[in-house]
Amino acid sequence: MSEVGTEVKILVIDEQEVSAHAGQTILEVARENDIHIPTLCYLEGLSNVGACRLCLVEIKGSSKLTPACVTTVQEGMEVSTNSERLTRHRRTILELLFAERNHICSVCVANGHCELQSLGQELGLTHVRLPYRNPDLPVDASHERFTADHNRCILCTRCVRVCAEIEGAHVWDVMGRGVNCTIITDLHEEWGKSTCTRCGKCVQVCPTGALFDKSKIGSEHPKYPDFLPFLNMMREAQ
Amino acid sequence: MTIEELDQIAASARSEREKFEHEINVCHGTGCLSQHSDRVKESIAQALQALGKNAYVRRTGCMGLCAAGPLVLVDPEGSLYQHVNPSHAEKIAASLDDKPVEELQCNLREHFDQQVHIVLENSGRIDPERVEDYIASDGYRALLMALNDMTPQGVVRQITESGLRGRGGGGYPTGLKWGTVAKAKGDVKYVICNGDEGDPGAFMDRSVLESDPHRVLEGMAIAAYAVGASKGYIYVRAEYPLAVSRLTSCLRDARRHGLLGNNIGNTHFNFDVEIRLGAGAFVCGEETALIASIEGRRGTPRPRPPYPASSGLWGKPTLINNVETFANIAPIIRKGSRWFAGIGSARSKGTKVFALTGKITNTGLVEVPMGIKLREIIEVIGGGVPGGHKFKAVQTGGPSGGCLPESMLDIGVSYDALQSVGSIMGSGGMIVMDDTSCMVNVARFFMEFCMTESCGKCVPCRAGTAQMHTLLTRICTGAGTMDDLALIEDLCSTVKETSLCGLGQTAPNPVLSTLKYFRNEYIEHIVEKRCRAGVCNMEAAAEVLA
Amino acid sequence: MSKLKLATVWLDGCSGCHMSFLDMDERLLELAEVADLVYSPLVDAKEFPEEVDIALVEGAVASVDDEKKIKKIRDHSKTLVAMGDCAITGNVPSMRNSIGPEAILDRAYIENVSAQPQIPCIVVPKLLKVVRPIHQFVKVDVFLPGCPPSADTFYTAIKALVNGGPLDISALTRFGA
Amino acid sequence: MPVFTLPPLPSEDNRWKIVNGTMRKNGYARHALIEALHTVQSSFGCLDDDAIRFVAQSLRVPLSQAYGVATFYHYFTLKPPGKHTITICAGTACYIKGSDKLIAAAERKLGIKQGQTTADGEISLMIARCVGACSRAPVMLCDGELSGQMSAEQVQAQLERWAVE
Repeated sequence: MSEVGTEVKILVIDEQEVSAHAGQTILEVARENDIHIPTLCYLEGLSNVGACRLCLVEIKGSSKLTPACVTTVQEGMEVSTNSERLTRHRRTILELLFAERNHICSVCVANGHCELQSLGQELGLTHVRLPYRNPDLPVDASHERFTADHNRCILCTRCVRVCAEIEGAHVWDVMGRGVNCTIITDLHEEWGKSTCTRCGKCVQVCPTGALFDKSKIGSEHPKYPDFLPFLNMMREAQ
Repeated sequence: MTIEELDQIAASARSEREKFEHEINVCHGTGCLSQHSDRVKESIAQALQALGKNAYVRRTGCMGLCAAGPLVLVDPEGSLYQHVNPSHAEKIAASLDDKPVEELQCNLREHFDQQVHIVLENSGRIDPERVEDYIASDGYRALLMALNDMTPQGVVRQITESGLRGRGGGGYPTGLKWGTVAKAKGDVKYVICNGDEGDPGAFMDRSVLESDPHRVLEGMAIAAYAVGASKGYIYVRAEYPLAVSRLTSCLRDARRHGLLGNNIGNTHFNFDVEIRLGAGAFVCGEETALIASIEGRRGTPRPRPPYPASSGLWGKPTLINNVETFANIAPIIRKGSRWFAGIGSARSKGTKVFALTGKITNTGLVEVPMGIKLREIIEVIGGGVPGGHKFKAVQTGGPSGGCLPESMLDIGVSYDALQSVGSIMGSGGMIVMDDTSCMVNVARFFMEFCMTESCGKCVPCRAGTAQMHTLLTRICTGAGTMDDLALIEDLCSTVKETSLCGLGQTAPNPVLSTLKYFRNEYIEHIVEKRCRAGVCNMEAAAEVLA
Repeated sequence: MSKLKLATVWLDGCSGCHMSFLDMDERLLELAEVADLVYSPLVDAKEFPEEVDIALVEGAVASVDDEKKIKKIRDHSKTLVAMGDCAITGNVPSMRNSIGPEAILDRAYIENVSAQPQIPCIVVPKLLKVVRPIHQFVKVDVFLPGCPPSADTFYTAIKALVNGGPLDISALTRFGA
Repeated sequence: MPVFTLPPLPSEDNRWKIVNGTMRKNGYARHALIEALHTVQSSFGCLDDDAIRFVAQSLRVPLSQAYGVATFYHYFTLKPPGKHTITICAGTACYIKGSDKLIAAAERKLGIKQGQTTADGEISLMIARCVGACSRAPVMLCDGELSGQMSAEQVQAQLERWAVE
């Protein structure tokens, strides 16, 4: 969440004039005005890492693309959230994600509730041109309530952030580098033997079927990450 | 320490020297040390003693012409000896007061004549670990001048007017950066020296840190005074143990002489420096990743803004410059911004140090004025391609740079010119390739580097570099198609435009530049299944398809 | 006007897409008015015809035989439609990719077999090292994702193909649908 | 509130005192993590779970974060190195001068891949991403000592010297 000031800024998003408070991000203002910008690593209530690059937008006067989730609004800014160029890049990024690990929608518990899958449909992705990488990845079912299937992880680090920032346990983190990055619990130990508090927040914020509840079967696993702003609000109130 | 005291140290160091009729400088740079120049020094010292010669033997930093090492320079005669081994010691000792040793003489006038040494002015001339040597070469004078006679704003102005641009690769105007940090609000500020020279094929920073470490510390201290910082970090690769040990000893000496620490130069200015070791991550050359690493975290970059100048190390305003940039500071303060701006080209001032390597006769370190033609560096200073082979390309800027063909050799070396032809200045690696190099394979080599060095945070760089590497490997093994080539070009565009940091944004450059200048080699691999350099094994396709 | 020649092909898949195709039910009659089914697991033709207007291909390319077939189909078809996730992504058949064919064959024909365990090698085509979608081998004109694509998807898509009208596939279906 | 106490040293081994010294010098601040890991590696040769746990707990760094750092930096190794280590540089200058042939020769001679250690624990074969001695390319480091302008034959000869020791 960004620190919101009282000063009011006027800017243009997709040819629509909108007002915003100083300190708000482009993404926040766009959402307030029902302008849709695709995101994956962003989640309201968590810190922003700007890692998935799907929320890149064009700003008039700059040839560079700008991540909407971490860019604060400026007076008179002219933002374009949709263009042929943006769609092309967003599709390629989704292709990269689909090809990176083993995403088999038909057998996934999140089928129909998956943010990666929905974005693929939303952006008109009907196939992946890139060669699939087919990495050999483990499934950690050691936890009594949850499973981590690394084949479906997109390394958005929402689980890492929710565990560190909201639950305060910091059980999850990322190990390795580049394509070999993996989310881990503690010293790369089994989830079931880790210092996990069993709160389940990581499962709720996971955008795909990488972290899931063992009690869910078939493709009956909707996720409910909307508790985060509420938690933050209640904490501030105390 | 006052200027007078500094003068005294310099004077006594000089009079100490004058007791000797000769000085024999033995290069102790990494290249020469790997050929046991330390033993050469010992043997010469013994030989001198045996012959009763009145000469001072000094270990120095890098003399530059590594190809001819171990190097020995005899002053005041100015005789430079090459390929010296301990058995030559007696001859060299005996030659003093007589004719130089003919068979050892290195007569590469054209190699040295075209160079202008600012950053390397002391390299190979002083003992890097003797602060007295540095002081005798006007060392720390600039710092005391700045502290006593200039305001911080004045220092910033002088650096701005000199036209100095960051030598780490980006070429951001140094004075502008300093001004931003100086103006940033905050009572605690930091100065960081980026010595994480991860660019393969580059060793300028290593050489400067090993040959003249005090110069870098002085530059940092001046910067700290200018921006209002009292604490500095120097981030050095753990792979450079010699640089680390020399820096450690120099830090101790500088503190002992009151040139670091509290009340430097009897003023109210306090500044001290700590060394932080890198741990093998190219991405830590990116400033926000470097900061994360100093903070003890994974070296992953974060989106900018906020820039380190306003929110850097531990959220405080932080100035980050590269080793070579800091090494330029003291001479600019001493000799003035006009002098510096008089060297170089219109928008790139001063000199640039290049690590000249690959298929070139005179491998080593060279410092040339900006604007010099690539051809001059390669053919005159570098002595051209050896072994009767034909020049094919020169690579500048490392994994972020590009490969330039023969037809581009007449451009002048400057930030803008190199960028306009699809490469970059980079930190100063300059690798020459001849007809035995396959340009597709070279592109694949760099992509492999970027893939393994990608931090993994943002999707396009993490997965995009891996995909490009797969596709390039297909082409290098005879399994590539024209569709693959189109995909590579598509990925180049996305990775370049959407990656979070400089590593990803520039990772496609070696592919784009080889596609621009050597596209026919790609086509040959795909259509004719032929590698003209004979590097690629075109029958390996089956393995890769798996 | 003569009728369009339609073919359906079954590579490495579960035939679910064909089932879903048949789920068009009475709408199949509508299709039959404009097209003849000239080759399909559902009809008797043994050889892929010289010229086909629309070929719907189910399944991924998993064996040398699949590879040969898809190349032939491409050569003899005006419009090639990748039908369902196996043809488009590799889907379930591709789940063996990180394991490799040897280990899979071992498990199926040696480890879990009590009587005469042996890996079949006569008549059975050799498996490729990895299962790949068909567009990794040949040019595909239309992609209809889904596991399987619904009968409605088939109906809308084929109608558009036959009539040459606009076709917004993402409005109809998605991976795993 | 429980007061934070430092964990006990993992064993009697005096090297833990050196590690602890590095952390104490840095006031047990979290940012000393990489410095502490450097000390562990220079004292013990590698970072094992016990060491990472000890350092993490001493500095109050989450375990997963410490592990993430230890695996991010390629200079750190989690596996104990062999008695001898041969490191072949695969930087650009060395690559242009044929370091791939040196690597292949070493792999052939030792029967292992880069990054591995021979089964008898004698020799580790490592690849460096440029050691900054490009003017002497191709270069190798044998137990840290640098030699330049190497040939495949010289690499094999060095390995043979170690073998007969």
